[in-house]
Amino acid sequence: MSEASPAKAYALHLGIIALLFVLSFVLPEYYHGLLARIMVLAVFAMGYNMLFGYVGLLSLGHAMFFGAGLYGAGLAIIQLGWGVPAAFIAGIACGAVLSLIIGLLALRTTGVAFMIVTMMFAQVFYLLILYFANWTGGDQGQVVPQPARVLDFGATALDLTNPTVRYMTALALFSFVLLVTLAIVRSRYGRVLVGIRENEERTKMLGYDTFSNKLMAVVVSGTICAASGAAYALLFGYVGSSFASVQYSILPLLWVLLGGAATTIGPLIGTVFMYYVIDVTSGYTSAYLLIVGIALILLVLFFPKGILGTIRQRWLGWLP
Amino acid sequence: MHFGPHLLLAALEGLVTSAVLALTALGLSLVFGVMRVVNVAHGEFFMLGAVLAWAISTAISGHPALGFLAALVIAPLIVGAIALVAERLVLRRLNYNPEATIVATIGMLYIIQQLALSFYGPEARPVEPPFSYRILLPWFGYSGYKLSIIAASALLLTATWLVLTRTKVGLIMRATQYDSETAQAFGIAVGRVYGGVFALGAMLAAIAAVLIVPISQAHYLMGQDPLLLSFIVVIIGGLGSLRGTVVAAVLIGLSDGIISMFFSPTLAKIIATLLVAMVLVFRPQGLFGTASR
Amino acid sequence: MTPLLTTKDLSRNFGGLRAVDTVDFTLMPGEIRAVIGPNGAGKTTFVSLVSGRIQPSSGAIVFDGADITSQPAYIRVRQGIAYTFQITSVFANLSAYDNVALPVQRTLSDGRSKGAVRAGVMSALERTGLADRANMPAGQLSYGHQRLLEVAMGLALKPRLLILDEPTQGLADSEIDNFIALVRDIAKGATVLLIEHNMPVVMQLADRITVFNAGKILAEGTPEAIRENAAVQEAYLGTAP
Amino acid sequence: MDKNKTFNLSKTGLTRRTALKGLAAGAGLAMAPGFVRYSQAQSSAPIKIGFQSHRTGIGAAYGRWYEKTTAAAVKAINAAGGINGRQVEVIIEDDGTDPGRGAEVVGKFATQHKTDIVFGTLFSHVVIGSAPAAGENKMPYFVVSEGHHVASTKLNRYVFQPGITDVKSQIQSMAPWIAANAGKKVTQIFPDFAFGYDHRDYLPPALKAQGAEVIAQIAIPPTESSFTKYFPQIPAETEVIYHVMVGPAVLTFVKELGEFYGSNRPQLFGFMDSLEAVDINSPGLEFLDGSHFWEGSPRYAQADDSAAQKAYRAAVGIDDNGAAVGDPKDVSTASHMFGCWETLYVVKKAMEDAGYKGPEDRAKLVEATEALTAFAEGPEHPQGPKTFNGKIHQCFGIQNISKVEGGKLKVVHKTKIEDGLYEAEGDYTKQAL
Repeated sequence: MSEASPAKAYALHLGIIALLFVLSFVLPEYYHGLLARIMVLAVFAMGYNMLFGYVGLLSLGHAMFFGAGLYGAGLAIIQLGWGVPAAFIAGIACGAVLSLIIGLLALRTTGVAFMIVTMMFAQVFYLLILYFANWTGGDQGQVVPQPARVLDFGATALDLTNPTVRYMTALALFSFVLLVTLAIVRSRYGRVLVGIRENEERTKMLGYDTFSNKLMAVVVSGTICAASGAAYALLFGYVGSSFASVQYSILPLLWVLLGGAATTIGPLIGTVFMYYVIDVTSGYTSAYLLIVGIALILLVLFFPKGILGTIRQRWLGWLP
Repeated sequence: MHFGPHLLLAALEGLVTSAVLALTALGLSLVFGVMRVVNVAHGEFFMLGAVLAWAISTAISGHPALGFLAALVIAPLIVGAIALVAERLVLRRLNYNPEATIVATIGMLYIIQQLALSFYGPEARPVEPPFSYRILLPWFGYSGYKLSIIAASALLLTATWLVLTRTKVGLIMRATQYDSETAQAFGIAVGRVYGGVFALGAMLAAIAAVLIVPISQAHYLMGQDPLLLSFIVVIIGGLGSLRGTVVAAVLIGLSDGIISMFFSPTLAKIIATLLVAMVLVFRPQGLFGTASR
Repeated sequence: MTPLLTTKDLSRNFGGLRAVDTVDFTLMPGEIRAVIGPNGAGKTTFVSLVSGRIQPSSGAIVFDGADITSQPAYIRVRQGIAYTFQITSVFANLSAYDNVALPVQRTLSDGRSKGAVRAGVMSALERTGLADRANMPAGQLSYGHQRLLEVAMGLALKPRLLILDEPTQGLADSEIDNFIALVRDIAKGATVLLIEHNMPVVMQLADRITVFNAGKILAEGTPEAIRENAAVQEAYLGTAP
Repeated sequence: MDKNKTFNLSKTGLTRRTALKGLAAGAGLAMAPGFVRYSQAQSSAPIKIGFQSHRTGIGAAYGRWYEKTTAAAVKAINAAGGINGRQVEVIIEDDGTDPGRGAEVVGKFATQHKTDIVFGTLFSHVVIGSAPAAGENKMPYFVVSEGHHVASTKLNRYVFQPGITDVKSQIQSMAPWIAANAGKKVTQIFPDFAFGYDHRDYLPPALKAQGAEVIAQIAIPPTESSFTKYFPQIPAETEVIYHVMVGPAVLTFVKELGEFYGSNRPQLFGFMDSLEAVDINSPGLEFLDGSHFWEGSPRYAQADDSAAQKAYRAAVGIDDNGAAVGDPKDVSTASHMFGCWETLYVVKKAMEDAGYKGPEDRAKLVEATEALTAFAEGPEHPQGPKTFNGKIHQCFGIQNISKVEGGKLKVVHKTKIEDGLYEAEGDYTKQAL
């Protein structure tokens, strides 16, 4: 947050983007596909981190924002026959509107009540998906047809089901959100958010309308999560209610805490780490959740601020 | 069926739900109120209680009541011991930091769930009720055992209330809840209180599970719904308010059943959830609690 | 000259206790006004009402000719009422720089350039003597420095009315001298409302003194007049002359 | 089997291959003793079948029995010389009964394990969630789910269900018997999600065609763990309660229905999905005595069982009561798991028809499967004869209606294949490969 070393921070972030770009050409096929998925979900985690890490608001309902993007984009194609760009924008718009409404209501509460209220709104969202099953496909979900998942530019067409195109699209979204996050965090607005997290009363007494600022953060966070959901629907071709279930509200929290809350790169690291642990351990035993559980506890015992948070605390204080 | 009997049935069902919910939520509320720990694994202690009840009652032959009573005593003790160990090994080392304990209890959730799957299996298994008396009403039949759950829960809640308000243990717990630093200064071993509270919270969940398992079956994924509902009850009822917890549990148990008389069930759940959420939004301190700190 | 701040019949109840009781108060621009009184007299409640941290039970507050009674705190801050907390309330995990940057960036009208923030922050830090500690986390500053940081944050708001709630509490004598100079400096550009227990500080700084007792204004006047006031001596100093 | 990802029963029983996860599957293969020689000679390398299994999550009770049946079928196939002279190797990945993970697992099979096909998924949402990944990877995906999703032609050309009849057909074929034997006024109770909607949508027209009617439909939310409060919605004039509940709460459902009605109850007709892996003699289920159930393949051994059925039961290891041999408490999912056995034999047949050599022949395998039309009853299809519609990738077989009698299920009626046929809703063969 300090004014020092902006160049270092930008260099690091561009370096990570460059690394991910290069990885596209060297990774074995399976990890290539997996990383595309991880980047999309890391965007979800970054959106979550915006609110949880920087404003200190712990939501247990972010699955609804991811779901809003997922269904907004997916149903625009399946039910309305829209094209990919319009569907993507529809998904993001759904997330923005939903997060504005939820923000207006839920921000009247704080602390644990905020957790519970967001969880309950997400539950309502989930049940609505089931209730309107004729439209949404309910719990079984629906496939976004493969022929519809093509970005048509007239002369050339980008097939989102092609692994390379998919990877690069995911990378583009990830890079955009990463840089936007970095810019927000380093901006004056980012400083206000941190002020609210650290001491809301004091921030108010410095002349800030903390409610509006928090509302803005909820909308930014919800919109980023919706972008992730919309991209998921378009890139992976499935919309289903399990992505709006409470499990998908807990996952981004977990990824962010693992990687390091209030770090820009932590969400990516946490998501990669969690995926890697599950992927590797599930190869050895069907009881991999046991190992995941133990890993979580060890991590929180020995890296209480998450992987990157602990690194920042001990070694690299300039990390954004 | 006519409206009156239908309402009666919905109310009875709601009360059974409330009875179990009140016990489970009380456990969560104690842990949350005294330790400020959001115990995400609370539902898994509930599940463990049910699974152990199955194991104990199948191990004991003879009249089903024998196995059930044994389960009612032994299962909560085992669950309490497990919770105590978890508290000593993990939560205490985290200094009860709110965020760290959330991750840690999510970890516990995974561990307990996976162990249950590995050693107990994925099947839903029934436990025989200690007695099966069917009460015949003019309009429908009703399980006598279910009514006894309401009574047992009321008894246990009263006992807990007496312990909390009339004994030294209760005083110590309340003092710790009110201000742990001052309590420490007055010579209360806060660490031991925390360990005890965490174990007690888990035991209450386990007792609730043993009571419900003869009508609902033990299954390794059964912990999630009680967890979510308990959270809601605790917040609606207000932190650390036993009376609030009980009233909120009854309110939520009854509303669910009664609203479902008028709407399609999923719509009823949507409406009930929205209603509770709105209560929280416009009365964030809960219905009975003082403003949360 | 119109008063900068007036309160009319201002009251605030806490349960059965009337912490501030029908207070009529007037503050002229450019003044350094000290508010004194025994503990529990309602001083902090009074300034909290003025700053908007708590809402009055009844009565009105007028700032620079406009009724601000129903305005939220952050609007009042924007209109020029700055409040420094009695209990040190800096952002402990942020650097001193960021602590001051928060108020600076809000008052900047020109907007975008980072240079403007930096200049504003460093100027406030320099005035309070904290410039060389800009990058330290505020929580690691000494207590006296944290009090100064509070003042720097208040200064950075470019207030027309700066409310200082017991600013010298816990400061060493040497620090107090610097502090008095600082407040005099501030008073060149702003009106200062000072709650203070340290009587020498009050006597040196205040143009006028308002004495609170049991939620009401007991007396008001120049330092000399207050020093001579028998009622004050009895209520506050506890002794007859 | 639990600790092993792969098994190759014909060679050394269970081959332990824990040290896998080389970056390339070939490297992993080379590390495992006993596999080295295969990497030299393509022709004798095993055919690799990726088994997408519900080992954890809500489907875990089914996953275990699906694995057992699959292991038995693979053992039998390998003992008889394998497919095209090559042994069959099964690689298992857990999908957590989650559609997101399901899609990842299909990707893993395609790009890391490089399996020839993916097989074995049960839960519909996992099938639908995984289908895009199968289509994009051009990976033939043989599911054993009984959902109507494949036949709806909403998935893609690589998804098949050749081993088990879909639920739409099952429901339709129940209607004549219900109308003729159980009653004309039917109340349906079903879960308020997609699985229940198939019953909600397909039963009323089928009953109407038989001169009966559905007089009430009661949808119960999936999260419900107690049901009594819904029972007053059952109209008093109901002659038959048609119930299909799934998930762990189903025992509660039956018990509460029993407490509600006592001995004075309407006829009951249910789908065995409710009680798969559940002992019919569990406490509280006495109430079901005399009621009827749909069964895919009978759980209990029947007096007129064919030799093929007997051999199948012995191979899978279930006793006359449909429980694991040696553990009477471990009740199987008999109504569905036969589909794994039969699907593998369909795969075998299609691979042999296609002259399948390796992943480059996957398109030929798809076409060869689509060309199949019927499967005769026999050791390969012990549940009974089936027809196969290559346009909608779905098979149609006979169904059983069984009565609960003295703590056992006795088959009282077998439907005809024609009872369950319906108009095709589309044509996969028109899609590009």
